[in-house]
Formats: sequence, C-alpha cells, structure tokens
Amino acid sequence: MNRKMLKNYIINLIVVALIYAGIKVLISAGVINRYYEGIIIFIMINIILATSLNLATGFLGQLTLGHAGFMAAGAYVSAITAIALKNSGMPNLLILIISLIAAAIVSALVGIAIGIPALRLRGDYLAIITLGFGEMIRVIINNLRGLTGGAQGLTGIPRIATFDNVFWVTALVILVLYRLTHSRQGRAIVSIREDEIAAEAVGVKTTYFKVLGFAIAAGFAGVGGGLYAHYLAFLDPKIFGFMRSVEILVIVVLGGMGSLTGSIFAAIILTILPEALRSFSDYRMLLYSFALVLMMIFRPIGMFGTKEFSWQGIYDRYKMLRDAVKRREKA
Amino acid sequence: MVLFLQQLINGLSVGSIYALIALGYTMVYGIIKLINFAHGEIMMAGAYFAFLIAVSTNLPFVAVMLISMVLAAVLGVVIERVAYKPLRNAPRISLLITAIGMSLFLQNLALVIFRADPKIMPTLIAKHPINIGPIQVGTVTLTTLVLSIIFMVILDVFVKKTKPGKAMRAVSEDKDAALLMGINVDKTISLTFAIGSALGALGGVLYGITYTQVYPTMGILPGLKAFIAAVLGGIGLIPGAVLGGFAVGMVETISKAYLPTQWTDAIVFGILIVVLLIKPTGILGKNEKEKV
Amino acid sequence: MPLLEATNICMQFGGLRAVDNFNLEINEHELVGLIGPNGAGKTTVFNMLTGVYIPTEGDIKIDGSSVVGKKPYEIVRAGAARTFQNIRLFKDLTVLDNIKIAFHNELHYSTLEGLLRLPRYWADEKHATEACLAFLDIFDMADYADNLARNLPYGKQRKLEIARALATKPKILMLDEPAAGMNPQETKELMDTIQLIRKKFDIAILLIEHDMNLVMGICERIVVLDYGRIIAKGTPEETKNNPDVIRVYLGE
Amino acid sequence: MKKISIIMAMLLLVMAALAGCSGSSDTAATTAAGETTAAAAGETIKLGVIGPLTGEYSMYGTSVEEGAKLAAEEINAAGGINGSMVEIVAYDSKGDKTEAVNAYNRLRDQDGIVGLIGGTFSGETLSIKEIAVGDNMPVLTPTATNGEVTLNAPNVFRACYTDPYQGSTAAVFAAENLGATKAAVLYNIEDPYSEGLAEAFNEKFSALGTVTNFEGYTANDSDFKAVLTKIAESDPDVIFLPDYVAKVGIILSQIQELGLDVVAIGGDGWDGIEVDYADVAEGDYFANHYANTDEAPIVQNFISAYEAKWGKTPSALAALAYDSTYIMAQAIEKAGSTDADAIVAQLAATDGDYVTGHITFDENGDPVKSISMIQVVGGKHVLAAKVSAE
Repeated sequence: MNRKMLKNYIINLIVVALIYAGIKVLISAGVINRYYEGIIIFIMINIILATSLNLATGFLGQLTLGHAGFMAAGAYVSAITAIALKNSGMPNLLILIISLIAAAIVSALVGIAIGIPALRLRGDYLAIITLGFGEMIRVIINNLRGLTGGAQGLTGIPRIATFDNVFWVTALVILVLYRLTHSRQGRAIVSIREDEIAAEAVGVKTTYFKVLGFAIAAGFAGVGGGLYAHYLAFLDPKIFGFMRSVEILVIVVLGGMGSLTGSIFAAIILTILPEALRSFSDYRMLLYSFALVLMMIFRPIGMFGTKEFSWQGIYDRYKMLRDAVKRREKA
Repeated sequence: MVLFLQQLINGLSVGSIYALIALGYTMVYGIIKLINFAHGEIMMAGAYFAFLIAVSTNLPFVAVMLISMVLAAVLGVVIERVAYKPLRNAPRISLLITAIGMSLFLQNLALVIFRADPKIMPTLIAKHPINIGPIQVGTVTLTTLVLSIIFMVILDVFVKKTKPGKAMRAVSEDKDAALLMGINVDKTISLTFAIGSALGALGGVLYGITYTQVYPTMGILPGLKAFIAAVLGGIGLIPGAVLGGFAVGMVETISKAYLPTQWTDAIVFGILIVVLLIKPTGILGKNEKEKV
Repeated sequence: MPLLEATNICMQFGGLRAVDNFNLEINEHELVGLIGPNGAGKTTVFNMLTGVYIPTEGDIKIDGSSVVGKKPYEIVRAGAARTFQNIRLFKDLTVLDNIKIAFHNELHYSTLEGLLRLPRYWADEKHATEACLAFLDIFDMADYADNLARNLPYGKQRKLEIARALATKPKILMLDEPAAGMNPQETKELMDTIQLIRKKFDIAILLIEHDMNLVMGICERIVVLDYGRIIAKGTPEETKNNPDVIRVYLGE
Repeated sequence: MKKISIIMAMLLLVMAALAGCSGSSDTAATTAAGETTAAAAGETIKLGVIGPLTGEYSMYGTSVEEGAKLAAEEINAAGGINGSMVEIVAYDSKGDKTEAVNAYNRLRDQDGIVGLIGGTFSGETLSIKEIAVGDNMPVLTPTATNGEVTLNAPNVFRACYTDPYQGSTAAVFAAENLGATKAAVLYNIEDPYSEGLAEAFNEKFSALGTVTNFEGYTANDSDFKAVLTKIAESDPDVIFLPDYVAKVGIILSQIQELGLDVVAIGGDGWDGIEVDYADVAEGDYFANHYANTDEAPIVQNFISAYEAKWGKTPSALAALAYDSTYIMAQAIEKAGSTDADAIVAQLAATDGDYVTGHITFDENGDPVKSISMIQVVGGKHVLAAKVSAE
C-alpha cells in the first residue's frame, strides 16, 4: 500500500467516524429529533440505492430502469426472513444481518436471472426489459398473496433498522463498491462501458463481468430495500413503482455516472430538497424531469462526472493554488 | 365460436390503437435510433387537445381529430428540436435519459395544468352496438379500426411513393450518405417526428373516446405496450409496428379471455423477452451486426 | 505446425459471399501482409480470425487447436490479439489503465480478495503497475501514463492501441489498417514501432493494408484478396509482378 | 447561443405550467400548515392530518383536509376545547409511504400534535401505525379501511367501517334485497381496498348464491371488453365492482357498450359517481357512509356548511374526516388534558350521533355502525336500505 493511499484511507476513516459521532451527539442532545433522524435514514437508504445503480449504469454503462424491482425483491425477502426469525430469541442485530444477507443473495440471483438474457441485448433493450421486469415483479408480489400479503401489504415486520445499523451498513456498501471499482474486476467493468468490443478484444470476459456488475448492483439494491422494510415495518407493492426507479436514476445522473461520491452528495441533496420544499410538492416531479433534461443537454456528466471527491484532492488543489499565489508574489 | 370471434374483434380494436402508437416509436427509432419515451405522452397530449377542443367548440369528430393531430405534430417537432437535437452526437445513454426526462416532464406538466382526476371525454361518436351476423361491434370499435387502417395505408403510400417519404427512408438507412445526396437531414427528422406524433395523437384521441377518460398518466401503459409492439414486429420497420401492434392486442385480449386477467401484462412482457432472445431484431427484422 | 492456420473459411452474408475459401498459414515470428482493394473482404477475414464473426464454413486453428465458435476473449487467451481500423481505446481512462485492462489475465486475485484487500491484491496490483509502466517504457510512452487516452495525439493513440494488444501477451498480433488516416510522419513512426515489436517481442504479425507500397517494405509474405478470393500469394517480389494483382490495383 | 435559446424555451414551458396552475389550484399554498385558528387564545391544540394533497390521488387527501378544517373551525367558533383553540396541521403524503412517515415524524416532533386524524389511505396509515403505537399517539383515521389498521394497536381507531365488513354487507344486500343468485366480481388486484372488498364479497356471496366469475385486473388496465365478454357468457344477475369512481366509470361504460344486462354494485369508492357517470350508473347500487339526501339535520347542516366554506359538495371522505375531528375533539375535552392515555380512554368510550351515523367503537377500535346502500337514480343518491352484515 503506498503512502498516499494509506493517507487517504485514514482521512476517510476519520471523516466517517466524525460524521457518525457528530450525528450521535446531536441526537442525544436533542438537536436532531426523530423527524430529522428519519430523514437521515432515508438519505442513507437512497445512498445505497443510488451507488448500487451507479455500478450498473455509471460504471458498467447499462441503463437500468427497474432498480426499484430489485429493491422490492430485497425488501420482501428481508421482511419475510425477519418475520420468521422474530420470535426465535435472537438479538435484533443478528436478525437484521441475516435478513439483509438473505435479501442481498436473493436480489443478486434475481439480477443474474434477468441479466443473463437481457445483457446479451443492446443497451436500449436492456432499459426496456428492466423496466418490464420492474413492473412484472409488482404483479408477482400482488399474486403471491400468501407470502407477501398481496396488495393488502405486509405487516408485522420487526422495526429493527436504527440510525446506527443503517449508518454502518451504508458505510460498508460504499466501501465495498469503492474497492470493487478500484480492482481488476472494476477495471474490466469500466472497460465494458468505454468500449465493449475493444474490451472483448483484449481478453475481458464481457458477459461474465456484465452479469457480475449487474448482480452486485441488484444485491445492494436488495440491501437498501431490506433496510427500508425494517425501518418502515410495512411493505406494499406500490412502494416500488416505476417512479421509484426514476428517482434513483435522477440521483445517479445528477451526481455523475461513474462517481460514487457524486451519488452520495446527490442523494443527500435530493432527499432533503423535497422535504424542505414541502409546499412545492406539486412541482417536484416537474422540476426533477426538467433538471434531468437540462443536465443531459448542458452537463451530461453530472456534478462529478466520473471523478471521485477526495480530501486529498481538495488539499492538492489548495496547495496548487497556494503555490501559484506564492509564485505570483515572487514575480 | 361466436364468443371467440367477438374476442377477436375486441383484440383488433385494442391492437389498432397500439399499432398507431407503435408507428411513431418505430419511425423515430428508425431515423435517429432513439426510444422516444415521450411518445406515450404525446399520445396523452393528443387526447387532451381533443378534449379541450371538444368541450370548447362544437366541431365534428373529424375536425377535432385532425386539429389534435396537427397540434401534437407541432409538439413532437418542438420536443425534437429542443431536447433531442442538441444531443444528436452524444452517447446513446444520454439521449435515452433525455427522452425519459421529457416523458416525465410532459406527464407532470399535464398533472399540474389539468390536475390528476380524469376528464370525461365528450361523446364525439354516438355509441351503439352494431350487429354483424351474430357478433356485436360497438361504433367506437369500428371507427377505431377503420381510421387506423386508413391512416396506415396513407402512411405506407407516403413513405413509398413521395419524395419526402423516400428521403425519410434514406436518412434512416444512412444519415451521412443522405446528407451527401443533398437531403436535408434535420428537416427530414422533424418531419418524421411530426408524422409519428400525429399518428400517436390519433391513437390518443381514439383511446380517450374508447375509454371515455383523459388523464395525465394515460400515456404510460399504452405507450409501453406500443413500444413492445414495435420491438416485437422489428423496430425501425413500419410494417413491423403494424404487425406487432395487432399481435400485442390479440395476445392481450385472448389471454384476458381465457386466463386469469391479472397475468396479462406479465404474459405480454414474457413474450417480448422470449422473442428478443430468439430473434433480437423482432419478427420482421433483419439480422445486422455492429460494424467493427 | 503453423501458429495460425485457416483452412477453406467462408463467410456468407445472406446472398453475398464476402469471403470464399480463404486459406492462410502463419508461422512463428513471421510478418505476413494481407492486401487488397477496398471491399475485398480483408476486415471480414480479420473478424473471423478474431472471433467477431463465426465463419459459415471452414476451420481456424491457433497453435493446433480449433477456435471456430469461440468468443473473442477466448481467442485472445489462445494467443491472438488485434487492433481496429477505427481506433478503439478506452478513451476516458488513463493510458496506464488501458494497458492494465489488457493485462487483466495476468492478475489472479478473486473478487473477494480484492474487496478485502488481501496481500495477493497488493502484490498483484503492484506487479501489474510496474509491469505496465515498464511496458509503456518500451514504447516511449511512460510519460503519458496518467493522461487520458482521448487526449493523446492520433499517432500515439494508434501506438497505445498496439501496445494494449501486445499487453495480452499474444503469439500473433493482427493489425487492421494501422496506417489509415496517418500522415507520412506518423506512418514512418508506425513502421518504427512495428520494427521495434519484431525486435523486442517474439511474435508473428498479420498486417492488413490496402496501400501496397507500405506492405512491400516490411512483409515477408503477402496474400492478395479480391472479391473475397485469394488471387495471389508469395513474397513481395512475386506478388508485385503477378498480373492479376497488377490488374486489380491498376485496372485493365 | 443555441443552448441559451433552448434554456429559454424550457423555462417558458415551466413558467406556463406554473401560471396555468396557480389559477386552477389553491391547495398547494395551504398545504404547509393549517390556518384555521380563529384567535389563538392561550395554547392551541394541534391535530395532524396526513393524506395525498398533491399528485394522482390529491382529491382524496384534500377532502379529508377540508372536512377536518371545517370541523375545527366550528369547534373554535363554539369556544374551542376547554378554551383552547384547535389547529389542523395537514401534511402531504403524495400517496407515498416514505413521505407519510416523514410527515408523521414532523407532525409529532416539529408541530407537537396531540392527536392524528389520518392517514387517508390504508397503506400510509399502516406505514405510520407501528411508529404511532410506539409513541402512544392517539390516532383516529377517518378513511383507512384495511382490516390490519387497528389490530394490536390500542391507540388506533377509525371512523369508517372495514373493507371485509363492507364487502360482505354488499353481498348480503345483493342476495337478500336484490334477490340475486349469480354474481360476478371484477376487482383491481393492485389495490388493497378493492381486493379486500372483493374477497369478502366472494366469501359471503358464495354462501348465499353462486359467484360465477372472480376476475382481477391491474391498476393501469383500461380495456375490459375481453373480460366483460367472458363474464357475459355466465350471465350473472349482479356484478360487484369494488374500485374508485374513475375506474368504475370506464368499466360501466364498457358494460353499456357491450350491452350487458346486469346490475352493478360497488363500495364507498363509488362516492361521487353521479357527477360524471350518472347515465351509465343509472339504477346501480353502492355502499356508502351516509346518503347526502338524508333528511337528518346533522347531515344537512354539514352539507350546507361545507358547501359554504369550500364551494363544492362534500364527499363521504370529507364527512368522515369531519366526524373524526369532532370525535377526537370531544375525547380531548372529556379527558380534560392532552395526556395520550386519557385521550385514548375517552376515544374508546365514544358514543354519539354523527354525520355518518351513530358511532361506538368495538374492542379493536373499529366503529359499530350500519351501512347505507345507495341507488343512483336520475343522477341523485337515493337511500335504498340500511344494511348490516350480521
């Protein structure tokens, strides 16, 4: 590990710990009441959903319009698992962990099942097939009434997602995605976005890496769905409509396709904004869609493009500026 | 047998509306390789135009229909000029996201202007059943079917026999070559959007009359089904869209008639996926490889 | 045993027979040129050899084992790498990453090892970075390692693409009209690069060109293609004087 | 230059939209906080309302908001609750569960509400329920009909009857009052309300006669000709259509177009059907919370007060919200404090006459009342019968 990377790691670790401690202090001081805490939890769930979609759309370059479908699969699996374990005497944390792992695995398997046929097709077909899948999974949930409660919804889900565990799960998801994108597997995934034919011509097993990227994205969407289920303690198929998929996509596009930190910042902004602008809610989707079109015309790469935000980067920039100023003074 | 024939008529009427909308998808895809997600919303806009004209004037059905088609054509061209043209050389994914954004934008614009509750389409066509032998056909169903076929024939003649129609085919074959041949590519693309949008609006007007309601989200499902129809028939091909439209309408009606109705959408999507896996270019499509 | 052996391969597109009974043998360390006028079927042959198209008839062997029906990435592993007529780089990645992706198969850590950043990850990545930099050094491109590929000048982009193909450690390198779109200066540089490859790497090269003069200087053997058929084979000297070739190139 | 002109064009479109709607809607401006307080004498008692005030289902949430605000205004005019003014704070859920939870958290923490009149839909109420039970918040939902809403939740009550109760009552009405022996059911599988009614009707009617068809459709379906043609084959006496007006209107129109000879029956989702679909719904029946043609003074007073304040006829949802606000206010008054346990105890002891009938609560917190079956005759509601499923 070279020193620059080590330094970055340590800085990031300290920042994450500081954010956690800061929020904890504010909660116990009563500055952050449960209303704000709820919003923070939804921000983190949106971060998980957006960063995972970013893997499929930003890094792998495959436009997915059914992310809410994977979220739904994970949410239901996680909820059903937790309901089954509710009276087993296990501690809540253990139940949550088992449920989320189950959610991740099932969602990833669903992702593979959809991905293997769909990823053989060109990009725009994938968009349509994932869109169709997102709609279909709702019909399926509605029809599996014995298991899912159908349209009536699923009640009795233990409410075991708290600020603490959602925070650490989110941190873990981001860490995994960051490391994945900065490994040989990640490079292979990005090479497919850049030029699929060239990637294949230099020996990248494109089908395998497409399915891998897609499955991991689906799996984490499932984790996001699971946390959602355990925070809300109620699920019904309507939660996972097409609009949910679009909202996640807007976060990814705004943040920058191919930038995890971009997705994080965009998730924070786009979760707080509608809360802050409650009285404008009629216009929210109008503005979202408007922003989407404007973004594509004027800054299709989003806030961050494919770049990642880093403290080192800020420092470097500061240093460059300082040196430039110094040089100027000398001259 | 009578029951089956009756269902066949039902299927044809649904299918003809899908076919009209599918034509717009296919023409646009053929010419700029874009899935125009906003096409379903153009259909919705067409229905609202018809509604507004019908409640504020006493014009007959044909006039209402034609004016709505013209207005929708203008809307389609404006969308193309404002949102799609600046992105003509951008990556496909950007263009696709723009189209999705445009679709949501129009939907929410309608939601804000007209509110969510459905508007009741005035009775533009007197409704009564007509008996053809043992089968009963509604006047609306019959009108839909006849109008769709008339416009499809007009389109076919236009594309094959007229100069702008031939230019459209040339541009969809090879944009650069068409440019070199002196064809005004921008104008041709706009023309394609205009025609596609007008046909979509016709679908919307007929849809509004058939189902008596006009509402902001009405374009989503028929839009999606029509898109499936276009892909099924072979996207980019005009006969493919017609074939696909009728096929989807039939499959839907037959499955509703003989299977539990709630699975219909799943069946339609299932068929799409199977067709794409076996023949990615659709029923009438030719296989082509990306140039290396 | 020849390194690459194509026997009677044909390609039929609908009613069009783009390539008809094409035969080719390339031995180790040989430089063979495949020439012919535009539309003769050169790139189609290339696409069959590299797995982009599956020949409708005939057999292709690399190192004695058949590769017909294999995916392009499997053919890369079998030892054949290629470049493209219209340069296909990973444009928004750095020069180093372009090479590293081609180096992919030299790295062995699993996804899990990568995620946990186990020692093998660090060892492999360190090795890869060093090896790729050394590799770039051979082509005098180490200074550009951190540049985005899209920012390189045209000639350098072509060079990077060749270097990237070589990074897959092929036994045979196939270049598809590498001089296309180049000015004389760049063409000369390209020639030097090809000479450099011959000197530093122990591999065979198959070169597609429609410009005959360019090929004559460096190739040991030349195959001439017209309308999907081989019309001549032999040393540059022999082909130059072949009446069929003259007819094709100069017209009757 | 080109880009600038594009921006201008898009801005123009947005501005046109904003202008277009500022004329047609004034709800957006009033959603932020209730402004019913006449004169805030001393402490105000805040009651929360949650419902879809914008978006696709805004008409339902708006009805609830308006009913509650009307009641609050009347209570304040009569001196408030033990001298304190009532304020209704209404937040928009957009029909979305996440939003509903945020809205509830905000009502509790930022606004400090004493009780909640809501949510409007079953789904949003269920997503709030677990949190509200943990908070011991007195909840009286005017309109959430899902059976689960009040289960295992001592602090949650509702003013409307449940889906199962309504569905089986409709079945009893069809068999006994209309003498039907064969019934078909066509319902929306994606809607919990529609599904709940359909299942209950199916179960009850199967005991009284034959259910010939039990068919579902998805929320976005609008072509019912195929399935109606199928249903016509088995020639039922009645067809049960438990959905909301918009969808029922489409189905009834297609029944007419196909020339089916069948009486349609529906649930309280039909409320308001006479506005747009008087002709196709002529002679059909539906269950409702009250008949607006009821002569009882409490009903007529409510209708005229509502029309005076909001300029439109009240829906059944508005009536339920109006009643709920009164019930909640009376419970707080009797409790003599804003202590949650005391309010919940008084809610449970509710016993009185309201617009939607005489209300007492059973052990779950569900109201015990009979259902009004309304017939649509000449575009008017006619009370056909008051039925109970027992």
